[in-house]
Amino acid sequence: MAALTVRNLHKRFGTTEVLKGIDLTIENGEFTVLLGPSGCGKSTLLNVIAGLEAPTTGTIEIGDRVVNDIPPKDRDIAMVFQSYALYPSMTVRRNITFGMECRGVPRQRQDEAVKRVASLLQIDGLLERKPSQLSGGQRQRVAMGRALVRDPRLFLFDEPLSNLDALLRVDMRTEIKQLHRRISSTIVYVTHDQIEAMTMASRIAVMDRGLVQQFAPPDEVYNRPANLFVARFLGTPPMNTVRARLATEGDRLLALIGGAVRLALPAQPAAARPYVGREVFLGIRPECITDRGGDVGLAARMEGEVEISEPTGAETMVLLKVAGERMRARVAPDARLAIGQRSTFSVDTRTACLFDPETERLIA
Amino acid sequence: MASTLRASRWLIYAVLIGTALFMLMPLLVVVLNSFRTAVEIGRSSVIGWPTGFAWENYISAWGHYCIAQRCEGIKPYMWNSFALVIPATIISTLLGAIAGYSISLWRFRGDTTMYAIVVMGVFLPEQMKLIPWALVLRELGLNDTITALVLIHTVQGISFTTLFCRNYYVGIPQDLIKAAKVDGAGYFRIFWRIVMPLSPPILIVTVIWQFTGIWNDFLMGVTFTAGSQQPVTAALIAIATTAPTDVPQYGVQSAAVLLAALPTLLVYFLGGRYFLRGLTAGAVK
Amino acid sequence: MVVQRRKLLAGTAALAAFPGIARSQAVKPRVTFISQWSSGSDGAAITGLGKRFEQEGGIWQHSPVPGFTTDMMNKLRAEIIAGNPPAASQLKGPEIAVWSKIAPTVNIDPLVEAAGYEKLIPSELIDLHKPQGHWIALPMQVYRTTTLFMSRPAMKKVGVTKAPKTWAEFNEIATAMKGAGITPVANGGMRWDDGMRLEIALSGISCDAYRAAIMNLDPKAMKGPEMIEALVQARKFQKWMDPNTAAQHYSVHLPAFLKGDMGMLMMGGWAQGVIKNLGGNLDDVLITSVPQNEGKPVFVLNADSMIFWKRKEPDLTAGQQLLAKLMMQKDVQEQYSQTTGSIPVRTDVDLSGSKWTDGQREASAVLNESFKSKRVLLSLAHNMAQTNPITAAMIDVITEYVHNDKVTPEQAAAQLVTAVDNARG
Amino acid sequence: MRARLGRYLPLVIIWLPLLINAAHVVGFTAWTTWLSFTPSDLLPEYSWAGVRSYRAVLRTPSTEIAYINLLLYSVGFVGVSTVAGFVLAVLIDQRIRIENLLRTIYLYPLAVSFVVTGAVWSWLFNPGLGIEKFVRGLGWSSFHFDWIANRDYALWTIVIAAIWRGVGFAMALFLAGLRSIDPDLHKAAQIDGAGPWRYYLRIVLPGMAPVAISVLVIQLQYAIKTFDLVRAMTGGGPGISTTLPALVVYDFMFQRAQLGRGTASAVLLLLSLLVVLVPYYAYAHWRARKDKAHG
Repeated sequence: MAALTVRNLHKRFGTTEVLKGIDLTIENGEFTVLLGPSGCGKSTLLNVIAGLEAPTTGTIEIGDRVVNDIPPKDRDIAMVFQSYALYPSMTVRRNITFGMECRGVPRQRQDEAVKRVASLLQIDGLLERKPSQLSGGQRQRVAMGRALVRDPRLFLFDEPLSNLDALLRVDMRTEIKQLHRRISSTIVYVTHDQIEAMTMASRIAVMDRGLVQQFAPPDEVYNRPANLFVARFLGTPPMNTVRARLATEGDRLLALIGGAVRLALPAQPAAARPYVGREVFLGIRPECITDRGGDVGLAARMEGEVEISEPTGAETMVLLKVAGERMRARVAPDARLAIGQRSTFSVDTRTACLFDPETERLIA
Repeated sequence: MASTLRASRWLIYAVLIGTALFMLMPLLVVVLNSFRTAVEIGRSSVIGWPTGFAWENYISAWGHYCIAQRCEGIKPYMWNSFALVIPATIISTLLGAIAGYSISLWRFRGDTTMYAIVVMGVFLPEQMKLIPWALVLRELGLNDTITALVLIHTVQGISFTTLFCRNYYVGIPQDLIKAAKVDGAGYFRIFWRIVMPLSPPILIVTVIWQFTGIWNDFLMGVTFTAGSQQPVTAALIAIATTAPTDVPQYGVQSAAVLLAALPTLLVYFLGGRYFLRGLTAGAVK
Repeated sequence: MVVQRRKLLAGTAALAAFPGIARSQAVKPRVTFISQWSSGSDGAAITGLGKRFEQEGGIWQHSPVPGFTTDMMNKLRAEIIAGNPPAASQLKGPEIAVWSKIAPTVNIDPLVEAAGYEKLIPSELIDLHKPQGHWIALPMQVYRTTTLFMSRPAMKKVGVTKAPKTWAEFNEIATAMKGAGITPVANGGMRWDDGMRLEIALSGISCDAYRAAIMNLDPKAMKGPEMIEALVQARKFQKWMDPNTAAQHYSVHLPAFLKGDMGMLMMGGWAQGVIKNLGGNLDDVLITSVPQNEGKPVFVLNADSMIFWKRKEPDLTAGQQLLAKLMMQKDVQEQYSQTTGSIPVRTDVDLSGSKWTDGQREASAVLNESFKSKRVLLSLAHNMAQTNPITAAMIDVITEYVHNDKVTPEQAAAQLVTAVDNARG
Repeated sequence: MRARLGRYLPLVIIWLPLLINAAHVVGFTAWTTWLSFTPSDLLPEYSWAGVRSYRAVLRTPSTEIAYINLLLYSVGFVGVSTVAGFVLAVLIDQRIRIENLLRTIYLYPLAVSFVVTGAVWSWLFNPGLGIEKFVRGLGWSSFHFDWIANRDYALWTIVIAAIWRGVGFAMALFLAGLRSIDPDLHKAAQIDGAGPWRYYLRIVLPGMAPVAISVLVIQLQYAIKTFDLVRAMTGGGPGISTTLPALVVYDFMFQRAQLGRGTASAVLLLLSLLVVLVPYYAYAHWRARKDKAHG
């Protein structure tokens, strides 16, 4: 049984349409991340799922019931907010029990629940404090605690980690992931942080301009982006997408960039055949372009001029100019590449993607 | 460098204290006069050090001075004012808080129009409303009662309290309200448990504002109450007005003014610290 | 309460003489009364009237309204709108006629007739109180606004022994006082004071001109030579007054006046009461009529009145009858006027007793004489001559003229005409 | 069904007081406007009289004086109290030791009724009773301060009293505005070498625009409604030199008992309020949209 089903959902604010027909089916126990740039509608979608906004058209089902007309409190959900939204006038304990208080849960059950959640999140010592006396990380835990204590069918997270500093964010990420594994709950998690999405999600819904662009497991989203948007959005730095001409050389498929560079592509998928002789977008991840020749199995070569070199320690990012197109490459930190230097790079084309220039969809 | 710094520091203090003295002047005059006799004031000026402490001005103003043929001073009128100010302040503040909360945090169809109309009420001149109120009170059968004044000040006060509370509540993060909704809290529970505990700064401002405004109202008080029911401003005016056939009583008048102003001054002195904080939140939006 | 029972019986017995009241024997007469509040002698006089009413067995429920006359009228209007008018309220002059149109009043003709009252009071006053041919209101007391108070110490300084008979003489004395370092005119600078000084000047120049210009609003008279002369005289007053007196009450100057630093005060008879309240000695003051160029006395009259509003309650109607009857009684009027320094409405009161002052006797004599020679005029500044809209419009012009030297007398006279036109419009 | 009830119950509860209030605003305003076209005098009368009352009001000299006075009074009172309020706020913001005391002193006039303060100021300005007499008593016998008795200056005494009452309020709003400025701005300005003058004029003042506009609007509507103060201080005198529109309304409505004209002048007063409010609402609307566009 699906935990959450969203069908043909539209949401309009006045004349602007924020959600333009969303369809999602999320299975029980799944950790779904809604990922997208700001303004893509991901937070609105979450609010509609929570019942904080009413959809213009379309249905939302949680479990097996349509919840369109059910107020948030009766949807069997819990939510964690970006600002944590801890009630400033209440202690941590009260913050956590407020929902139960609203539902009239007996005191004793409330206390037990608090104890359970507090030890789970290691906030036992903070229960009598006010939110203003907590650090950012502690507030985050309390906000989680408030959600956990409900033991809902569906958890909704609205960019919960974006107010934390980098170190803490990594820790919390791990914790949330562990938590998910332990309580095996269903989670819908909104973020604009790709690392969070990649590390935590069982499936990512990449959103842009009110539509789900791709809904798939992280590796698929990463390796087989459904369209140019996803390709250019995901990854730091994202996939290189350059205009190329498809040609055949025997049974081999070639991509020609600016006439000068010829890259051999691994196989010749049926889908690519109609595009032979036409211009397409060729997508290559930066890590597939290296300065070491030979040691990659199926490697094509190309010559490029180094424009910028950015060592980060573990690796060095290089901006190349290849036949008039700019491409990024991820090279070994010991590669000594001077600015302006022309050099030959090898390209692993096994994971290269082709996109239709008009529909921008993935061809192969 | 250090010396110019010190000089400018002195200058700042001089300006601030100079202004403070200007601000205090009327109060000082009233305080001093309240200890002087009418004869004394007539001989010199209203500005002057009392030659002796004429406490009788206070005793007279509080309990003996004849106002409207009742020689009980302003005391009974003070109680009338309290009986009117306290309910009117509380009710109008509460209703304004609820209205401001709804307008700012719930949104509903027509809320901006409604809000604009309500705020217009802040700007209506009082004189304009006198006769309409008389007609309304007739329909309600409330003429000559303190209830009538409570009603008038509550209805009129909602304009102001709604304005300030809305402006303040707009600053409350929407996420808090969402969180509470997910937690299962309804309209009133969110108001009482989440919004109210955040409200003291603005409530202090509205309470101070309403309290002083209603306490100092004269026009409505005199017109819609009678005799022993009148608020203290009516008594003050009675002491202060000089008909062609009367003699001004500066000393008693000063004492009465001070006594009648004590509640509002106290409210200001006690609440002043918070007043500043809430004021901008309420007024600037 | 117990004490008053016997008096109650006496009171109702007296009332039984009147038809229509006999039925109300069972109820205790009660009156609800709205007046402007006054801390001075006027207030005391009303209290005295109330005490008398209670002695006669009535219940006296008085709501004095603090503030200005307008505040009292707002109160009265609110009560009328609410359908709950007081049994009686203070109201004066032509406003009695105006207000009697907005709510039913009580016809007290039988009582007035029984008292033979109409023969005893000036006809100007009668008309004001029976606007539609019936008595609905009664005057409480009469003041003369044309009273001259002269400071005896100041007179001594300039060697004057007698009061001026004409404005020329007045101006002479004033000039002499000015020369001696005395402020000649001790009046205040409030609106009504400004207006009163013009009415004093005009009535002192020509009785007929006053009647034509102020009471009948004849445009020709309003621009006539007498009016111009009066305006010139009014500006002279202003020059002789304390230059700082604007918007001030005349009583501020009374101490200086009594000392002789100020010379002459043109004020209603009520100033006597105020001087007494201030602890002043009336022997220091010469009280007489203001100058009259025609050589014949004239009396500019200001009267406080009470109007009776229709009520159904038997106790209130009984109270109204009792109050009306009391107000016409000689002894009640005597007591009232002795308290305030005014003169009784009835012209048949003997003022020779020791409780009366020379000033009151003089004023009363002038009233009697003016009554006979038809030289009683109604005060403009005290809302006796015209309704409030017209009075206010005229005083606007006068007060501006008095304080603004740029306005010439001719311009002011012309402005008066347009103001009246506009106010009626 | 229950869900719907839950959603609409709050609406009912908040609408009720708001509706009553809105009805009083709209109803009273409409009623006043209607009466201004009737021949009402002592009591309302509901027959049509056209613009007769307006013509009469506009022909009355006190109307013209009142509006000229209002202009001078508004400029004087609002201008000075806003500027002085800002200066005081800046000075108080210099880490002054007795800040709390000063703030309370500047604010207390708000607590006292205009009727009372008007009376006290009229004593003080009264040459025979107040400052002039006092200074002369000190030995400076030629000292002159008789503005209140002089028809050309009397209005300014009212301006002074109004400033006395309003400056603390302006100061409070500005001070709170100053306190909400990011302290880093001050550091940045110091590093840029901006002195205190430049800092306040170039950086703080532009940031205070919303506060300044609130102050201006609040003070202006106070100015337009000013009534008690004048009534208690000068009664509109000397002559009618200090009358203001609200006094004219009161005068017609109650003193002269000409409701038609009184309501007509009240409508004029409301229109003059709109002159202030409409630009303000437009500005607020514009700012809200700008904020939304940026958020």
